[in-house]
Amino acid sequence: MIQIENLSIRLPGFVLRDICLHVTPGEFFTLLGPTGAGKTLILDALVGIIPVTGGHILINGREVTGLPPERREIGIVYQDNALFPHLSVGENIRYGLRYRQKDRRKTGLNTDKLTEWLGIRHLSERSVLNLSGGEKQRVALARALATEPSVLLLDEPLSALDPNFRADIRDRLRRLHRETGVTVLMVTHDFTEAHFLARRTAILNRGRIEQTGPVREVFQRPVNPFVADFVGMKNIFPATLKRNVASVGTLRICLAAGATGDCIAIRPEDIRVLPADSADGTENHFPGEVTAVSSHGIYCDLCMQARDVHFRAILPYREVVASDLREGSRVTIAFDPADVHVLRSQP
Amino acid sequence: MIQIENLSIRLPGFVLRDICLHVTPGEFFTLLGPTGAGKTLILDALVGIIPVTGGHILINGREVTGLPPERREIGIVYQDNALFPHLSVGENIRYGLRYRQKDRRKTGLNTDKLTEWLGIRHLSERSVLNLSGGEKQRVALARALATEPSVLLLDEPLSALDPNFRADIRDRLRRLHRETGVTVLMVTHDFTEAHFLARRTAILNRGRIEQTGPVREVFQRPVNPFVADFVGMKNIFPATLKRNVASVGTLRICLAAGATGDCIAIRPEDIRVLPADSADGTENHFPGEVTAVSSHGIYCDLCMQARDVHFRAILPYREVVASDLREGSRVTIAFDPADVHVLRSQP
Amino acid sequence: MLWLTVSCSALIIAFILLPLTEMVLQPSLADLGETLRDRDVRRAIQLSIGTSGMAALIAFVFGTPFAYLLARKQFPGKKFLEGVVDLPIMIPHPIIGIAMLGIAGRNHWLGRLLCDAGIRIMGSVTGIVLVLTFVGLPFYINTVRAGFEAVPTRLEIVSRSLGASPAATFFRITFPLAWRSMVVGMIMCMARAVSEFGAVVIVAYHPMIAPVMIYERFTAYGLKYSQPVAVWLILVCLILFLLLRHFSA
Amino acid sequence: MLWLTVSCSALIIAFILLPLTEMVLQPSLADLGETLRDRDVRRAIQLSIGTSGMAALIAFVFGTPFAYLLARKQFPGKKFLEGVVDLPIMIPHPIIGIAMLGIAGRNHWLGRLLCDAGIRIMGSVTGIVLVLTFVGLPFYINTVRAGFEAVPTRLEIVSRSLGASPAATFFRITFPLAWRSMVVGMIMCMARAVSEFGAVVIVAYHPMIAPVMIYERFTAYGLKYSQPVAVWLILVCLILFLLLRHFSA
Amino acid sequence: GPCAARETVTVFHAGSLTVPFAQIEKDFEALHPDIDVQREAGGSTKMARMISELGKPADIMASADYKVIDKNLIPAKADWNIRFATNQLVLCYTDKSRFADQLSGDNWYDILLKKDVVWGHSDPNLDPCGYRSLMVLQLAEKHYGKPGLYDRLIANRPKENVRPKSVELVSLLKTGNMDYAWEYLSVAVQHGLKYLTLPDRINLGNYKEDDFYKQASVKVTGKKPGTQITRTGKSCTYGITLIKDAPNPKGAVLFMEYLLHPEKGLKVLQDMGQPPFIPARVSTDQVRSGLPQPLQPLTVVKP
Ligand SMILES: [Mg+2]
Ligand SMILES: [Mg+2]
Ligand SMILES: [Mg+2]
Repeated sequence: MIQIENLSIRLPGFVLRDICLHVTPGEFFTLLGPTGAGKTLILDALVGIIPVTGGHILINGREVTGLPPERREIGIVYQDNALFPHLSVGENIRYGLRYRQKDRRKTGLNTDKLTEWLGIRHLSERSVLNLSGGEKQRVALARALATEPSVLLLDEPLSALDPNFRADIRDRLRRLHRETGVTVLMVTHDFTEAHFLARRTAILNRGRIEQTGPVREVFQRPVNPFVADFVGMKNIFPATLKRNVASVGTLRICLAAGATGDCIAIRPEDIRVLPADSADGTENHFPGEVTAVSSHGIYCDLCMQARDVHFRAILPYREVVASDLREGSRVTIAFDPADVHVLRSQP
Repeated sequence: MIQIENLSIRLPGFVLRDICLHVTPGEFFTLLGPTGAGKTLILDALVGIIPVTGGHILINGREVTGLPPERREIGIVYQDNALFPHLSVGENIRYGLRYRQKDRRKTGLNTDKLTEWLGIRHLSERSVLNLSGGEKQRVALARALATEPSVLLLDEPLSALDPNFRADIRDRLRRLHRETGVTVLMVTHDFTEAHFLARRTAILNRGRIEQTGPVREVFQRPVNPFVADFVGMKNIFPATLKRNVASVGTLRICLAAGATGDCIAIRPEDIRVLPADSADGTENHFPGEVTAVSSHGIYCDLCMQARDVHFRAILPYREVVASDLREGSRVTIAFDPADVHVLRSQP
Repeated sequence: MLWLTVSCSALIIAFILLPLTEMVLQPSLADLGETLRDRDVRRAIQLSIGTSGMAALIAFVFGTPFAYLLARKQFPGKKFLEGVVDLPIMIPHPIIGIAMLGIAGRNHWLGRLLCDAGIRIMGSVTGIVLVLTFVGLPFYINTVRAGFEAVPTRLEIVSRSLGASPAATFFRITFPLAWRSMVVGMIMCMARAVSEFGAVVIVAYHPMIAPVMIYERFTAYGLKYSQPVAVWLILVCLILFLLLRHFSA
Repeated sequence: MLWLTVSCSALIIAFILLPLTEMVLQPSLADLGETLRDRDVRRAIQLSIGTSGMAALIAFVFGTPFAYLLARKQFPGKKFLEGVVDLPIMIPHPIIGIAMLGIAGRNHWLGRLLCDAGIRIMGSVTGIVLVLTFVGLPFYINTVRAGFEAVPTRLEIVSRSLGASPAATFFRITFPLAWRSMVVGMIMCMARAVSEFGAVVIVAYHPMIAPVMIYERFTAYGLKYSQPVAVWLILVCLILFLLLRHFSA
Repeated sequence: GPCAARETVTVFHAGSLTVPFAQIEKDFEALHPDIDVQREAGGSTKMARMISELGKPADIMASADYKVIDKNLIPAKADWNIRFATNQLVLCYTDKSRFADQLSGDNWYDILLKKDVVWGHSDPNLDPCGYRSLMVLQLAEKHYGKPGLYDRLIANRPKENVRPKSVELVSLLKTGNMDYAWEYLSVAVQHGLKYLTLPDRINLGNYKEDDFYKQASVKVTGKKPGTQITRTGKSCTYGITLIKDAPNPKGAVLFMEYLLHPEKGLKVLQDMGQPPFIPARVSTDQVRSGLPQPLQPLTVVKP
């Protein structure tokens, strides 16, 4: 369990302000944000290597704000794995055991089980220098978990991996979390990782938390344009709202209910692309023209223009082929009023 | 135009063998492969900074195999942008002009137009040190194109960028290529980038080219399991083929036509997940059970088991919600015989 | 461009090697043998190696924590300390000797303190070791500091997060990863110390270290008698350093 | 742990600074003034600064290409060359002087060559500069080599791909990014050179550089007459180096 | 180690005594294994100053000019002075020296005047051999009747050719950095140099010519930089004394006893080309009676 209460850190050129985060026991929590948002700084404060200007950090209910790292009982895995290069795989994993011997007897989790789960048992005698990127990250995970820390901190553990190893480590992370029940705080800038792994997330921007909540909720209901953009709502328009109608350019878009705000956002996958002059019963359907089609493999990005508004939609590649959509195709752009989210750009 | 004929490079611990690549004038070509496949080595040979053991390199029909880099008329953009830190943005972009002055008059492409297109005209007087990652990469692109090289080489130009900048640079790259008509060879390990940008691609593995062809064709018709895996065909099974039936475990899978090979592969997005005990007219439908559902935001990964075979499918998130698919759901796994690809693991 | 580079490099190599090889090749084997049978020569070379080895050891003991401090911590006045560390390189050698004698005499409180403790600086092995430590320290500290800087701080953070105290972290992580630089630093420190003459000749003419003996023989007997000593000293040092470098590689 | 580190560091700082400050503070202002009015003293300090500055300049001209070679190229025997570069650090100073005289005399072909060209090494400014270059070179080359290594090779590759020749690349990219290390290297070289005594006293007793004068005054007249000269030399050097460092930062 | 346990006798001596004293040290230490003689050689004036001005601890001081002991050490640091050897100045050279094949007793000064001839001597301020070399040149001007010879010679000897002690010049001769050097006869013999002997009237080797020698005078620096004292010509006479606050007077007397013994130390000097006084001489009876007991029988009074 991690409680961060009103944490402030003042550095030359950067300020972290009033951070409050509660990670419940056994939860997998992700801290999301672009580069330079202050994510790593929060991890550093949790590890105990930078002095905090204000606020408190509690781990499992114990105040650790002033404690040195070795007395915090945390495990940490970095993007660059930070394995001890002069030790073998086994020595790396067993490194912390001598300092946490007593805890080990209690729960009975042992390194054998851990290395078994992570599929690195056979590597025990090997030097860590000759491992693949994925193996290195698994060893780093085993090392962090071997001491059975109260919490596990992950600093973009997947970012530096080749795509083929990334999925493997991601899968193992999820399984490990389920099987050990350890509390995890993961820092990343990739929202899909949060989807896959976490229940709740917080979005950090320029030293402030913009939104906290369940991953799917943040994904579906961002509170402001920054979060909306960050979670991939590519259709974000300044709008004038009057009751349940939003005016965007010369378009009038229906909302599910009256709301106040100055922006609307629509997920690109919520936009349906229908044949020209057809409709499927929704209030919001506009004739438009495809301005660009970009393939991304399985799915395609469609840019469309309806009068003076540019929409972006994501469609499975096979649908694009089936409907023969290409630059210049005339289409109907449709979306449900429930999929139109109202945001405020100023809090 | 780039012609690489039977290029061989022998290094301690690595050998590049008999590489043949033809990039036609004005083409955008991607060289794909996992880390350590030898992609950067091919770029180094094209730039002219490592001696080749055998073979020839021609640029625009001119043999350049033995020429120093300054006489090859190539532009290069690296992942880490490699901007000259002591020069301003403008000085970086104009760096090569004095050496290629004569060519400039001919075509009339000037740096003003270039910086306009790349949206960095206002940065001209700025130091390159204070730019964002995306701005830096745009300056690097402008610098490489300012001398109007015969070919433009890109070494994973998007890999080091934050996701928010990545899409921007990718879009600009595509537009630049269209507007300048320059021949581009891009190295990457990300297949979706190839989809978006390139017409043709080559897959490199351990110093050898595994497959060359149009991106969509390599994506749809990989010639061997390595390429299949690399392009994301998650269902790759060793199979015994008899006429147009493949036996995988205890399942018998119909093929569109008789073929020889020892493996079959099915794209995860080609697998349809239907309600239990239903069918949609295809020959291949098997009762199965969902073993795992992982969300990745817009789409979900489904792991399913049909008897002794594990299938993986990708479904839009909304479909998963609509069909209420979860661990343990009983389903019918269906796919068209035309979507079953026959591969040979040995060439 | 390449041609210029290579010829400049060749010139420098020749400039360094030519005088030395000429000197090493001049003495006959008979001279070399006779010199080695001279007890004073053997004693001087032993003393040179011993005192500079001692200096390297002192640099190791006291310099290692300092190098660590410089590598890891940021604090006001750090630039100044870095300057102080380099100071012994630029202080003219006779001044070093004079300055040492200045505080070693009975006229200085420190000298009286040392004297009362029975420690003599002038004309003693202690004095030689002190002077050699003074001139060798910058080489040790700068080398080891770079060695510590090459150990990623993250490794130390991870070690501490796993429960190791700062001391345990140093001995289990930092030291094993930086000890090579310490060996190299000690070699550099010893190399610098074994070459010192000007400061030592002021502090201790006797007991005679090899450079002082070489100087004495050169000025009193001429080249013929100083060269063999020089050759032996160079050979002993070379072998020692090659062994150490080999051992640490 | 921290306490140990800090006390070791304090000890080292005191060990370096105490003798020097004591020496600098002992001469009265009157003594200092009188010393400065002595034309011989002024000439010796000027000669010291001049010759070591000259050595730094020579190191810059010939050492820069060599440092670039070591930083950028891999070739068989590179380890050996690196060892050769460090050699002047470990060669005892009197041996350096002796070796230089060994090839400068008429008994050596090189000496005859120089002699016929009218170049004298013994007792000449040329000889002093040569010896100082010898002892200062490693400092210049090692510093500048590190400076070149800090310039990413990619920048040079990009420059060449844009049409710049190797020479143009060096002057437009490598040099502007590494010149600071050259200034620091020249400072280090000059600092080492200005401190040399043992090698110079053998090659040239006259003209007298400051360290030789300090040694002579100390042995012939005692502390009282050598200290003021030492203080002036240290002050002049310090000011010079601070200025240079400031200028290059 | 075993070395540290031995008592030491510190001897400061003129550079020109280095070779014989090294032999004497070896013989003496063989006889007294418990004593380590530690010698420090330099220009005599400088060595004397190191004792008188710097207070460097020493037991014995042997000077190439006994006057140095009188002027620098007595009475503060020493009480008496024993003259124990003589020497003379010669012009040393090697096969490779320029014009060596033409050198003779009649034209040496012409050769030293040649522009491309490099010749030198030791520092008159630090080493008696240095001012004695200058005295030889002054006396040569008178002896050969060539007014201005001295100044012309000095004008052809750049300051760079002056080294702190005479024996250093031997190396310069042998490496070919120098063509001619002024040395003591003993040094020339000990180092196997070729040398030109000069007439007794100018070589400072015969005390009977002291009246002629007196005409030469050289100004040298005094006790601090800038002050000057004058040295006048006198035959080369070596003096030795015991330093008053010697750390090891017992061992020092033992060594001196060995050195002054006609069959021991003085014989070594003789063998190495340096004529000793046998027996050694002191100036007055009063001085003789003030000597340590064991030394008295080894000396005679001769003013
Ligand atoms: Mg970070
Ligand atoms: Mg690469
Ligand atoms: Mg002895």
